[in-house]
Amino acid sequence: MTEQPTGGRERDRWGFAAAMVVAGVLLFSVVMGLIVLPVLQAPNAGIDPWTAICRAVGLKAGSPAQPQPPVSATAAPVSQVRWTPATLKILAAADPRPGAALAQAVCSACHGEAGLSPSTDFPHLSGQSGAAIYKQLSDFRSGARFNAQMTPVAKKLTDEQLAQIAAYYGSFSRRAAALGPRYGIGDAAISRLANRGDPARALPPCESCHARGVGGPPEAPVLSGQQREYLYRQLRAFAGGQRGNDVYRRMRDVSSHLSDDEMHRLAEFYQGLS
Amino acid sequence: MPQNRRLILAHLWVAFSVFVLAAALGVWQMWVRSPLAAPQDTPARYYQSVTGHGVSMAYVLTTFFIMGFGYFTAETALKTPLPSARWAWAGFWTALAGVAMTVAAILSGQASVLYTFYPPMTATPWFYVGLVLVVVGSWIWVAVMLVAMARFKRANPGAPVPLAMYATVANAIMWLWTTAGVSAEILFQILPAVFGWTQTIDVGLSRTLFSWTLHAIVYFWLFPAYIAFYTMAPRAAGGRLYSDTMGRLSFVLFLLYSLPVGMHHLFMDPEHSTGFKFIQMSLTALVSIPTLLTVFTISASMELAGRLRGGKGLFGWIKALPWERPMVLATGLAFFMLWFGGGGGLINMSYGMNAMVHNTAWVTAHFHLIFGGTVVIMYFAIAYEIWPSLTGRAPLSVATQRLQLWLWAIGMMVMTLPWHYLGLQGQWRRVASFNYADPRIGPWGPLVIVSLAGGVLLLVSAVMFVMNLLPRRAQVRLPEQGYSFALAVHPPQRVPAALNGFTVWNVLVAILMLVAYGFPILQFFIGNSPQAVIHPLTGG
Amino acid sequence: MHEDDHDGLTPAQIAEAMKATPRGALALAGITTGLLMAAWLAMYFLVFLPRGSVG
Amino acid sequence: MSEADERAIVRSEIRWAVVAIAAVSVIMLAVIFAAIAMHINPPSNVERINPQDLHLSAEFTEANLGTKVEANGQITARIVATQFAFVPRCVVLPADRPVTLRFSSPDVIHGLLVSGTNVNTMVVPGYVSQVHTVLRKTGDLLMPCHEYCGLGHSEMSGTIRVVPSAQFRPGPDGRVACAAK
Repeated sequence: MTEQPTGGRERDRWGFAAAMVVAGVLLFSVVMGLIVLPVLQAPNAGIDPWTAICRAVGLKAGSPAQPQPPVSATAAPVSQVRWTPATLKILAAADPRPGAALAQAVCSACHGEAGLSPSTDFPHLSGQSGAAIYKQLSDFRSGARFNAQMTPVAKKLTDEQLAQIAAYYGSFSRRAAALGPRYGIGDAAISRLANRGDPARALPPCESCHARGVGGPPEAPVLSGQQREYLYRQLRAFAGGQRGNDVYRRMRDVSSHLSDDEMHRLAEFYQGLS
Repeated sequence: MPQNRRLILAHLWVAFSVFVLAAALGVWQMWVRSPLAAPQDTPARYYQSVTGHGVSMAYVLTTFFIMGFGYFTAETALKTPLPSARWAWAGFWTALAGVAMTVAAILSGQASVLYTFYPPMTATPWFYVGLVLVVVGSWIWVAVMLVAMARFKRANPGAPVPLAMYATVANAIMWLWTTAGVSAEILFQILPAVFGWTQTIDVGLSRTLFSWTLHAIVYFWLFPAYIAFYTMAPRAAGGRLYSDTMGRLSFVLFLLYSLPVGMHHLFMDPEHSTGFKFIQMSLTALVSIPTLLTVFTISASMELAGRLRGGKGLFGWIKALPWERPMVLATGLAFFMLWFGGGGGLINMSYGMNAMVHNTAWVTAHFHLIFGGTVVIMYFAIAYEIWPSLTGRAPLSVATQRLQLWLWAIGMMVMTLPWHYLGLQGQWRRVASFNYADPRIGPWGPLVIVSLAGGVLLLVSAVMFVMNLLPRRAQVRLPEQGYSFALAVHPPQRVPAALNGFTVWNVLVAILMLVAYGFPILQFFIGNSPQAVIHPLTGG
Repeated sequence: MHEDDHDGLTPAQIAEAMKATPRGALALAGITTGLLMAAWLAMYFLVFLPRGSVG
Repeated sequence: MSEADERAIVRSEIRWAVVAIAAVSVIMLAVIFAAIAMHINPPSNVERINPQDLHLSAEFTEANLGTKVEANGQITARIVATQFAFVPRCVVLPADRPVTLRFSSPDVIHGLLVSGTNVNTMVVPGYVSQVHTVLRKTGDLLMPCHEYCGLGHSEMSGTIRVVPSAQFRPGPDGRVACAAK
């Protein structure tokens, strides 16, 4: 026990041996992975060895063993709205006070005081997510969505004004209770569809996008407490192709898998949900 | 006899209470996935539960057990009290506060992002801050372990650090390296986003940083099991450790090769090139070497024990082993499950072959066998083994301990064998409900129910484990006793300095990490690395 | 070495038991590792390669 | 204990280490063989694309998704993985011909496998994931999303419809779509 520790010489010996083994292993891995494999795989991709090595390192796109497909495409997008940090900052920084004045002047005639619409022709806006309102107003403005009343209104507004209106309606924390008659309460099958979806039709739960804080697409509107007539009309419009500003067909696909009866009952379910 | 018994027990009880709750969640999750109707089976509840199960098992059970066991090892192997019990308690309370925050975040439904986070989905800040505190608490443990070893070496110049302590410190050092990746991800990417300072996350970078942590963390969990194989099982079997040097070498190899390999979790990812995936694959292949060395060294130690007990012939020693002792039984069962889990791992790590199984139930089976099988069954055995010296009371009868261990191993096999098969059939992961009406999926139903039955056995075993440890009224107090680790056939008088410290190995780890992760991380800082907008999953 | 660490085994006992060790361990570890390799190769040739090339 | 005993122990350990290294080498050789002879790599495209603009990009715009036979004869399927569906939900591909699948995500991390094949990749926002393969079995193959992408993850599933090569008939624009069933 009192023996001196093996000295520097032995440490050197162990360290040297270990370093040699590690260096050998690293050399083999690097040479094989970055040089030998890509050079041998290059002929199958129809590329020169140098390009193959660049692909194996990650400096060029593509597999060292396979040809890259050509990209020749131009197609029109369905919505011009982009969720970029710039857009999100405009939304986050928007002042609801000028938004309130604008809403009073432009929106409240149809959408009601504080965004509670008196008519079944127009949706409630109170408590709606700001991103959802911004997205729809932008789409009305760009023509991605058309409505005889909304399109001209939206065309007159600047990006900042859209954001202010969105901020104003978004500032109501919840939709006011007692919006009118409640339907759809206790409809177990529809509640199941809304909360659990239907794997047989690859239908995700409505709630996985349309509730607050569920991590879904930023533009997904909050549905609870919305007018059933409005909800039903939108589902029909998505299914029938009259409305198509949903990015990547999310709602066109979902609504095409719903029966007319389910659309009615879902709309009633969501009106009744507060 | 360890001095800070309350400290050690506090750690172990946090670990074990969380463990039983997490086991119950696991059973419910399998019930939801099965064709049988389960209560509360909405996706929101399911992913909340998966998050709770993963966080509890992977972060709480392990970290607290390893800290508690580390303190035990330091005090019993070095035969001195901890350098600072006050710091150790500070680490405990820090980590416990972290657990409380994280659990509250998960219970509130504002953190259903699973234990691997998946940015750009984000949870409430409390979730991440809580986890950071758990890690900070564990760093205090690391410091205490390092100081304890340094003091021992200063007080005993030239003496070998006892193997159990050498291994514990190897794990502590590896843990420091390990946590660098996830800490960078949370501190520089996720927290700025969840506090609203940034709106986007570089997902490629976050996945790469998490992969830095993701493999080595498994070895962090595994170390106590290997410490038990080398320093507890041979003595429990009535023999000695075949080779002390091989033990040291194996632990050093784990330190070296469990780190530069995490990218094998990203084989199917588009943000890394074939070349660096190959490099990390060939380094991953080397991780199997210390495990294969351990298989041999522990077999030889057991053979020695069997022969000392009169076992003859090529395999007669196996029968002669005292299988009635929980530590010996657990060691045998752990190696049995390691065969399946490690075999699955060899397939997962095989480069393009990973495509056959990636993100299928096969992988779930693999890591449940390694973690739930090999690792946790040894946690059980360690607890049974050290309980008398911690509490002055023996656990409930040896027969119930054996029953509990058998139930665990059988439950684990019944649960994971169907998962392996279903994974090859394409059953994918992280799913709350399958469409069993689909003729391509329908035949999976019965097998899912079989694995659910395995899960029920596991839950029964988990409850039995805690019952075995609970204090009982009519219990005989044992005389105060210390704990003795296994001796080696040749107890080392001196060991090479390289195997008595970690300087050389840290330098080599740094070199390996530089080659394996240098460019793969650097590439996200070249040009415009794409940023994804965050998707807050913070509840309504 | 501390007194209480002694496991009661004598050098003579150990030397006797070490005569046959580690032949059994070599056999056991060899068989299990051999089976492991056989299982890996079976998965490689019977499942992985038939599923076709990827990259 | 004699020095000789200790040497015997070391000798046996070294002998075993040789066996272990040989076993691991067999695996390495098999993997290298598959890479050289069958061009099997993990899908590793390292091709960046801005996820915030994906629906405005030329390639991954809604109208450009699905299967297309390119001018040079390469068959490429472009698929977007988004919360909580693949677009398009069904993709037609011919059996026994080299095909390339290209995926991208505008939102969060997704992943996919095609059951019974080695087609498997993560779809990470910011990158185009690309898989080259030859499909052998005909029929409707499951293509589920295998990475947690939000609360609708379980219902995110698509179909790869593999048809015999003779029945794979692209339209004048080179496109092929799933017929309604």
